[in-house]
Amino acid sequence: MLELHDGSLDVSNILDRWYKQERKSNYGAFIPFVGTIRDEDGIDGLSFDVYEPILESWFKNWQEKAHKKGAIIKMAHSRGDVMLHESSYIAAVFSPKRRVALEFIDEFVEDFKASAPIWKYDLKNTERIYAKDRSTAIAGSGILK
Amino acid sequence: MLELHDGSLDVSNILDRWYKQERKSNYGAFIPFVGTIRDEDGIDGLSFDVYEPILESWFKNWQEKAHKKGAIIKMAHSRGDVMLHESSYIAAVFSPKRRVALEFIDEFVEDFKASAPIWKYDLKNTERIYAKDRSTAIAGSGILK
Amino acid sequence: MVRVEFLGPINKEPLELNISNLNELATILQGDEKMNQWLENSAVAVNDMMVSSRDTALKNGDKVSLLPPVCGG
Amino acid sequence: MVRVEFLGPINKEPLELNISNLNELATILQGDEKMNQWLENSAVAVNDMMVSSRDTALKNGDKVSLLPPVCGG
Repeated sequence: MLELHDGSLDVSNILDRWYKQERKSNYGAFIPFVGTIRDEDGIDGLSFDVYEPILESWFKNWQEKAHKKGAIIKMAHSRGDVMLHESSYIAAVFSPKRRVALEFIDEFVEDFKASAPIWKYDLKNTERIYAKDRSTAIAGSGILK
Repeated sequence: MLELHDGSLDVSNILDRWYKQERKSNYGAFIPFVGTIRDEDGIDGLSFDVYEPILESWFKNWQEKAHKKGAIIKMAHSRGDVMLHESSYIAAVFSPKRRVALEFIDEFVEDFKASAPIWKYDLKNTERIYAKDRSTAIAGSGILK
Repeated sequence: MVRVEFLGPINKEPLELNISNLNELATILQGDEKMNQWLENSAVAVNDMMVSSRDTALKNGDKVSLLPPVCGG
Repeated sequence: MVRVEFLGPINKEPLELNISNLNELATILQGDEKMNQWLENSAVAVNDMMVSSRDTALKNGDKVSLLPPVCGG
């Protein structure tokens, strides 16, 4: 399941909902990763652009990888502005055993950072500034150079 | 913070409470691990004995390791009986950056499994049977042999 | 016609071009000075599938997307 | 006197013994047939601190705990 929300995520509500969706599915391990906006570099918050068609196919590919290990993943992300100390990202793995869950959440979150078609902007004094220095070129970039 | 609860954990309540405790503490990553009782081997549930004095010193040692990386950990565990599809264990790491949190939750959960003074019993037809085959001798065991 | 979309921070209006492969698109975009900073670090999708070769053929109605460096989370 | 406690599944009443180190405790417990299965896989704590040597000295009022194999979570 992939959810996009306008603005910040209601973390407690999402974790509660996901846990209850799967609590009878016989998964022994549930590991969410929650990303929250840190107060740094004088920002007021962050803002996100999301390109849904490719995000969905990227996510579907990971869901298939999870299924092969008997696991499932869920993900929620914000669109638009998210202010300091609010959360913009939750990814979660459910699996029968802990090792698969611990390894999968790490691989998933890292590939999310490197590949998911989402762009981040710093919000500073009403400006929206592309976070170029913290962004990563997707593997295979530069073919039009 | 280390919490022991009689019977199963109220996962939604605990995650909500921990998230809200730390949401203004400027941690960018929050990773809980939730362990839930699986329906397997015909059990009705599991039961736990906990030896608190050594669990607390083991946990304090990990909390100090976490502090050195700018992170904190929280843990909740059940005492006594926990039935199928209920949860008995939550561990969580909060850290400024994701890599520390992803690595720490893995190390912490693995050492918890290998070292924390907690004993597990299968509940089967009103019997409480020590889960010997799934248990691990603590490092340094056998000095009285 | 092929529609070319510039995602995220590139901040450029879509183009409608009469091209038959990505080589022709590369030539056109290399002539746009504002695009220089993006060509070297952008990935390319055709009809929302990532592509890895500039020889990728294009046909009428295709959509090409340029994806600059990402940072979700 | 030294108090010896058997944790978790060992299911044995605590002992009060007049001993001055873990070697003496080992000798006593090795004579208890029911303890054989536990001695080889149990860890030992003195006053709730894990110890790694059988030469550990004991004094009046100390508490020794035997910790059999664990499985939390």
